[in-house]
Amino acid sequence: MQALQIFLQNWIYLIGAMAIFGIGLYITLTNENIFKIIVGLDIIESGTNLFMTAIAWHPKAVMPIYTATNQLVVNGKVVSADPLPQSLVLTAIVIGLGTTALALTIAVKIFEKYGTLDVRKIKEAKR
Amino acid sequence: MNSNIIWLVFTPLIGSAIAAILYRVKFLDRLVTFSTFAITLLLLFSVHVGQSYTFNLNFMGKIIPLSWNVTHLSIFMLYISVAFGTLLTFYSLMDKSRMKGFLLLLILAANNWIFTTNDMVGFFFAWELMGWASIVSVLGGRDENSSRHAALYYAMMSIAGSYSMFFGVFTLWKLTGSLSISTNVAYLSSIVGMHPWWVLGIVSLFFVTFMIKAGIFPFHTWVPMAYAYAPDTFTPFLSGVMSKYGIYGMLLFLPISLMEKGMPAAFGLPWVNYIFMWIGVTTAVVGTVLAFFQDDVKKLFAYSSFSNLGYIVAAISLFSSVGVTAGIYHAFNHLLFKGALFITLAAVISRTGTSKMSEMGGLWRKMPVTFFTFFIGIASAAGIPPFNGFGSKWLIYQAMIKQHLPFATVMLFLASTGAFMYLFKAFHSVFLGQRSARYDNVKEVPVVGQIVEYLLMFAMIFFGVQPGYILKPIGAIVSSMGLKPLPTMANGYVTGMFSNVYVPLISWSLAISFTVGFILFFISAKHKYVSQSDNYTAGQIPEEWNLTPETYQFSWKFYEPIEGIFAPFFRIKIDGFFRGLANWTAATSSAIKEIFVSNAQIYAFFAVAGLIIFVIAGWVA
Amino acid sequence: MRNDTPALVKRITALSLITILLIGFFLAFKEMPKGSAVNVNQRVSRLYVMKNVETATKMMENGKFFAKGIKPLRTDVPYTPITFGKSKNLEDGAANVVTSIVVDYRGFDTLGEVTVLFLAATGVAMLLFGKEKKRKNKTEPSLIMYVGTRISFAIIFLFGIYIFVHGHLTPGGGFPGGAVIASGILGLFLGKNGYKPNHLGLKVFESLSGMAFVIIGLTGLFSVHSFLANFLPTGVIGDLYSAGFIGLIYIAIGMKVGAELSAVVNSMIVDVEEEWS
Amino acid sequence: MNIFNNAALLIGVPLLFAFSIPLFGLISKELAKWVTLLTIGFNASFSFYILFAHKYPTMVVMGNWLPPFGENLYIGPVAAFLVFVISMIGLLIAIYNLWAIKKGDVIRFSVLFLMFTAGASGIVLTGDIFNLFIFMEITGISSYALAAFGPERRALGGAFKFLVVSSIGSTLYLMGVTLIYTQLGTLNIAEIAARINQTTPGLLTFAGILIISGLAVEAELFPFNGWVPDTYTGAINGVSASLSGIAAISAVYALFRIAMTVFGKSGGAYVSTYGKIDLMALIALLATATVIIGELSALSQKNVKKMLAYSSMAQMGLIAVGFSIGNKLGVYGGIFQLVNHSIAKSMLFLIVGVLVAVGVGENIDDFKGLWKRNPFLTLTFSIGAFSMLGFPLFGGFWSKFSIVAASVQRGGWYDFIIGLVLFASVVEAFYYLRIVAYMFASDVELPKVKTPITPAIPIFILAVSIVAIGIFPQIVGTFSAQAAGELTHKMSGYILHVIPSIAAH
Amino acid sequence: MIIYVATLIVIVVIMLALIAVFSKKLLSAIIASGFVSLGVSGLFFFLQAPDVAITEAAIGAGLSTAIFIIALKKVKKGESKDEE
Repeated sequence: MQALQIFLQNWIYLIGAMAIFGIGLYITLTNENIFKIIVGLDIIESGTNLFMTAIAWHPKAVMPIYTATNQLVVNGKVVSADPLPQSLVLTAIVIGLGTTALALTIAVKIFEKYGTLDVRKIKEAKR
Repeated sequence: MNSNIIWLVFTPLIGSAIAAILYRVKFLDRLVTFSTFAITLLLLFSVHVGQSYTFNLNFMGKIIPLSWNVTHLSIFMLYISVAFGTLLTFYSLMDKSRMKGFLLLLILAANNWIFTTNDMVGFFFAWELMGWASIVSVLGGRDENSSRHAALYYAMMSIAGSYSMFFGVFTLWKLTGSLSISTNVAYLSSIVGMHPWWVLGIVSLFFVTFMIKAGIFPFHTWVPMAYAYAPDTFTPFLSGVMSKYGIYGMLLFLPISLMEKGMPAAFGLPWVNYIFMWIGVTTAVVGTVLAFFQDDVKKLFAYSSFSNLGYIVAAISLFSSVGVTAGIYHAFNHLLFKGALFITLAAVISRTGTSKMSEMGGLWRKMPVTFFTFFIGIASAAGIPPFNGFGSKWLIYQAMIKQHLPFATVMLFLASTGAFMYLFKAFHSVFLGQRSARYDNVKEVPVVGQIVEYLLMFAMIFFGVQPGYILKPIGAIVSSMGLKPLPTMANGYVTGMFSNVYVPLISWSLAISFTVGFILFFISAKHKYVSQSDNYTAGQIPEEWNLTPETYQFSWKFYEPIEGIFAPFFRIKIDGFFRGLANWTAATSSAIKEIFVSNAQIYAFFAVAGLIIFVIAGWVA
Repeated sequence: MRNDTPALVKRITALSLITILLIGFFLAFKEMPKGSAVNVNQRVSRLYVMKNVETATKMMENGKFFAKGIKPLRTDVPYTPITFGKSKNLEDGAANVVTSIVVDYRGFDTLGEVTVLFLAATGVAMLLFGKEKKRKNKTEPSLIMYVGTRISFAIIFLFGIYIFVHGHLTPGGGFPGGAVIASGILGLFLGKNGYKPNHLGLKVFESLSGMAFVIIGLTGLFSVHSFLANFLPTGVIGDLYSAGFIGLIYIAIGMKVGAELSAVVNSMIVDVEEEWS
Repeated sequence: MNIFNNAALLIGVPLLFAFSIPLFGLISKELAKWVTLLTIGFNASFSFYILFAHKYPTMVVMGNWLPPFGENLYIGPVAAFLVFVISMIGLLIAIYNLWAIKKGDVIRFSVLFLMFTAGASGIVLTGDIFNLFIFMEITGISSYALAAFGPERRALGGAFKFLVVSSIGSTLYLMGVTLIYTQLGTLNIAEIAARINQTTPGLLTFAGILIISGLAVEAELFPFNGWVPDTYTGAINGVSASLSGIAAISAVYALFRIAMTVFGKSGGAYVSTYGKIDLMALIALLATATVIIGELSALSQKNVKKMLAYSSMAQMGLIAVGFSIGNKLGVYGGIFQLVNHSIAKSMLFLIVGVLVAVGVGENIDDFKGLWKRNPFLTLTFSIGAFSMLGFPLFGGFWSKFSIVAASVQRGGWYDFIIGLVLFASVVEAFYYLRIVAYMFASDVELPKVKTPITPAIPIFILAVSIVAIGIFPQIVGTFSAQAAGELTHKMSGYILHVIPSIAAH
Repeated sequence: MIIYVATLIVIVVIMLALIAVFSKKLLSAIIASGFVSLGVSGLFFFLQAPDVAITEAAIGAGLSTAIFIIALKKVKKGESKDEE
């Protein structure tokens, strides 16, 4: 059990993150529908955020917030999870939202003007 | 440190700026062009051999010295180009062709800079400036589509040429660390012994550029189109002066022309010179043969001009004292008589409105002065003694025979007889023969043009009779190149190696016999004016011959039988290679355009695929 | 790779590319400290957690921070233990270390972040600009929906404000707080067809709160000679007024994000007639 | 290390006014456009002051936390010069926009345009690797929205392609930055650059490839630049001018700041990078492919705007070749060509914009006989075209000269690279001269076309600056020489200015 | 002990992502991606990152899905409008 637990602690979050990243990329690369591509992009963003938070965690990590009961620094060594990548993820999530909102608006306008959501048909007549 | 050298470059630049501003008023623009040429000519008198000037340019993060110095060769070239330019712009004062003055002045600035510069940066800068200015001025020709096509063809060749010089300049800069021409040429000749192939590589980079500009054999295909479709008053400058830049470039690099022991000799010449001589000879022959069958008179003279270039190259590549003197002398003569021919043609075309020989004919009564200039131009181009063409051709043959190259000399003889044939065809079909009704009200060139034509006639005869005045400066050039200059006794003599010719005696005898014949012609012959249509067929015009006024003009298919002889050679198209390259580029471009398939997903695929390739490269490396 | 390559070929190539990419990632992960090997003390965030960046800066200035071979000696930067509710005027008063990084230590990122969201919202509004079209047959939400959303909006709004006011004490902050408010407003949209929020109010509110954030930064520049620097005292860690200007900034961010996201939702829900003619 | 914190206004003031433009917009649309113009004008004059009062190299510390712990903006010779160029081109395009943007949502367009320029100068200034990501997103998102603006439907298609490819790119960049953070534990560019060789080579190479690919999407290198033709052709001309003028500068700067300073090995005549493969050689390969593909696909275009799009992609390749040579002369040529390209290309796009608005079409045959119809625009177009080709008397000559000089000087298979590039630029000469030839053809009689005044001002200023640089290369040359010094010597040029005590003992 | 719960959630999230891949209807893909965000925000809780968890929940699960569905409505309405 011990070895499995250590393996899981080291790898499960990374495997999860990379799986989500891979699936998101797969959706973006193989689907014709624009909305599916944007969904793929959204899933890639979640995968990346999970990866960035995964590297900030270690098994005996503690929430990086000072509270009455929560001791972040134990005899001179920081035991909390790494707050810096978490702050980066905060920003990355909101950027993901911004990009998705803009992508959706463009998708809606494309549907309005091109009349189709198929990415292969969004092109100008080849003169 | 003579700052006048710099003024040689700046006055044309300032003049071209003024001309560009005054572009709206046609006459003012031409006046400014002419006056700038004249001022530059005056400035030239204050510049002497041996003076130099350096200007420090803060470029590429360090101080690059741009240096000018004046050698015998540059003074000679400057004088003939600026003098001819002044003459041309004086002529174009009254000419209405769409020649943009400020572009010609830009070319003049580049011209002065090329001839006097001693550093590669300046040389390349001026070369490119002259390149693009001439490309844009070729654009302004009479017939839109073909002048655009010609300009683009010329642009491609000259830009490709300047890029090969780009390479040469920087390989030299890497080797010697200095950008000045003299040090580099000295360095090249110092290491020619050790590894000749390396030197051959670099020099051929430069020689490709010069051959393109001069229109020598493999790169001559742009010449007929560019000369024919350029504006009429620009062609004289294009063919007379600009082709000499190539020759000047070759003369710069010639002193290291592998004369040293490094190279195996063939027929007493290093094999590179031997090949180069053969290239010159083939250019001469190709030019002559192709010139036979042209109907457009400007194209005909375009072919003839690059065949004369072939003569010059053949002479220079011998690199013997006679050869180089003959080459430079022929360059000067070619500038003179080709310039005269093109100026008279400009006059004829501006009067008749067409450049097709089959549509011209019998103009000599209407334009006598132009007729005489044209006649003297034709005669000197063919090399008839009293006129200036004779001396240089004679010297070229002297040089060839002295170098024991019998076969090449025979080819050159063939080329010059061919030259006489197409020159006569042009002369006869433009001026002699029957004049069609269309040109009844054709008037002579206005006074300004006539003055220019008289000057040209006088120059051709003077340098024909007294070649000494030209041979003395050429001698100085040849001795500055380390060869023994030709002994020129009195001004009249042209001395080859074996025999010398007292030219004035010959010319006087010819003049006398010519005038006697002329008088007899006037006294005896009862000639009456015969209209064009009734001389061929004695009155009737049989229907089955379906003759049209054009076909009356006997210059129509003048050399048809000869064309038959040379027909098999026409299948190998010289510019097939370049046309093939152009088609290949167009094909690849439409193939590559397919990559941008305007589908967002495929672009994402490309991005990820590119990333994967580099990840794999990361593992492999 | 043409437009019309069969889907199967595209899928297989995509799959193979992704597998190679993931193999590359996992090869890199082998060399990356993960799980128990992650040691926050080797990272700059040790100084953020222990809030002793000033001591580290003084050490660096007299050259003791970077040892030979440019090894940063982050672990032996002296620190004073921080106890919740007692240690006073630390260099950065926020109890939530993530918030202190987001707003104080790396505040410039968050300024950029707010602009990104602002630009996204402006972009969405710009592309969906036009006169509103009446849409006829749209199912009218039921009364329960209408009344329910109105009541729950008050509670959601209050909860959102709580989140970003206590940003420096409890997890969450400007962004989640604003998002909660926006979802509350989204409820209002779903509650009634053609619900029209006060456009002018939203736009002015959004701009003012954005400018508030930048003005706080500029006051930092003029008062403490450094852009986005904390110019307010940082009281006792754990109190409501303990984090200097962090509270102000998070209020500005919360309001801005709330107004912005509701504007985005508003411009997306409404049907628009483009007027390019 | 002198700290000049007031320079934070370069970012602070545009942000402040960006947020306030919707309020100004309530008063009047024109006021919104003028506010954008004046703010970019402020940025331009402030950077002019920094550049010509020689205040650089200096640093802006954010929040009173010194660099490796807090964030900083580093204003060295590169940043000062590029911010000035970006702001000047932004100012001129803003003047053009006064005239061009009348319909649609003008207020929000001016907000996005202001933040696009401020984001670009942010990329050039920032000294923190995550902050670089944020500013890339700011420029990115505003360029997606700007590219999608406009009545034509191809704008939307182009913007969507741009969005998909570059959001994948920025995700890869983020992944690479995170990987490096796990081993080095810091996000400050200077510290990462100093300690990059303390990372394990496998991770370093992989992270390097991820980051370079992420940045290569913006810098339009070969496999990543599929979006360029559609976005540039789709967007309205003011936007394509700013994309090719401003976004290009910041993208190339970001790519080579990371490739040369962060990953670069200091010392040695030519900058090469750590890790198993030399990223500079990789970029050189990509750049050559971009040049050839860009030029060849531009050759067969009949639409002038599409041709300009391909040609700007190809010129970006040429600039990347210049930088990737790695010696001082190559970087000098790269920066000089970058500035020349931005000036000339944005002018060309503005001219096409005016021509389209005034009624002349976008195709080559509509350009026939333009000289008779509008001499001013024809002349400026030819000046721009000649500068792109590198003809003397125009800016482009000097920069192309130094790039070829540097690459021949480096020798090896760089000779081969520059041979291909020169072949490609002969092709480029063909299609540019084809347009110029069409314009000067005079056998077609068409009505005269008058140039409106407001757009004529920026076009005139840009044309004059091209010729001025052509005649006096020192104007741009001195600054690019200092900038080349900073980029090629990473320790003395950048790191020791940001963290002086990093290598004290 | 908790790591097993986390592994479970990771597997659930991967299953949801696969649903998003293979779903034919767009709506199910969008809802699946919403749940992926929810699952990920749950994982953040296990990774001791409460701030990120709340933000991911509020923005990722909440607003992203909402915006997706609103946009889908506009497109769906458009499609139905064409058929009339």
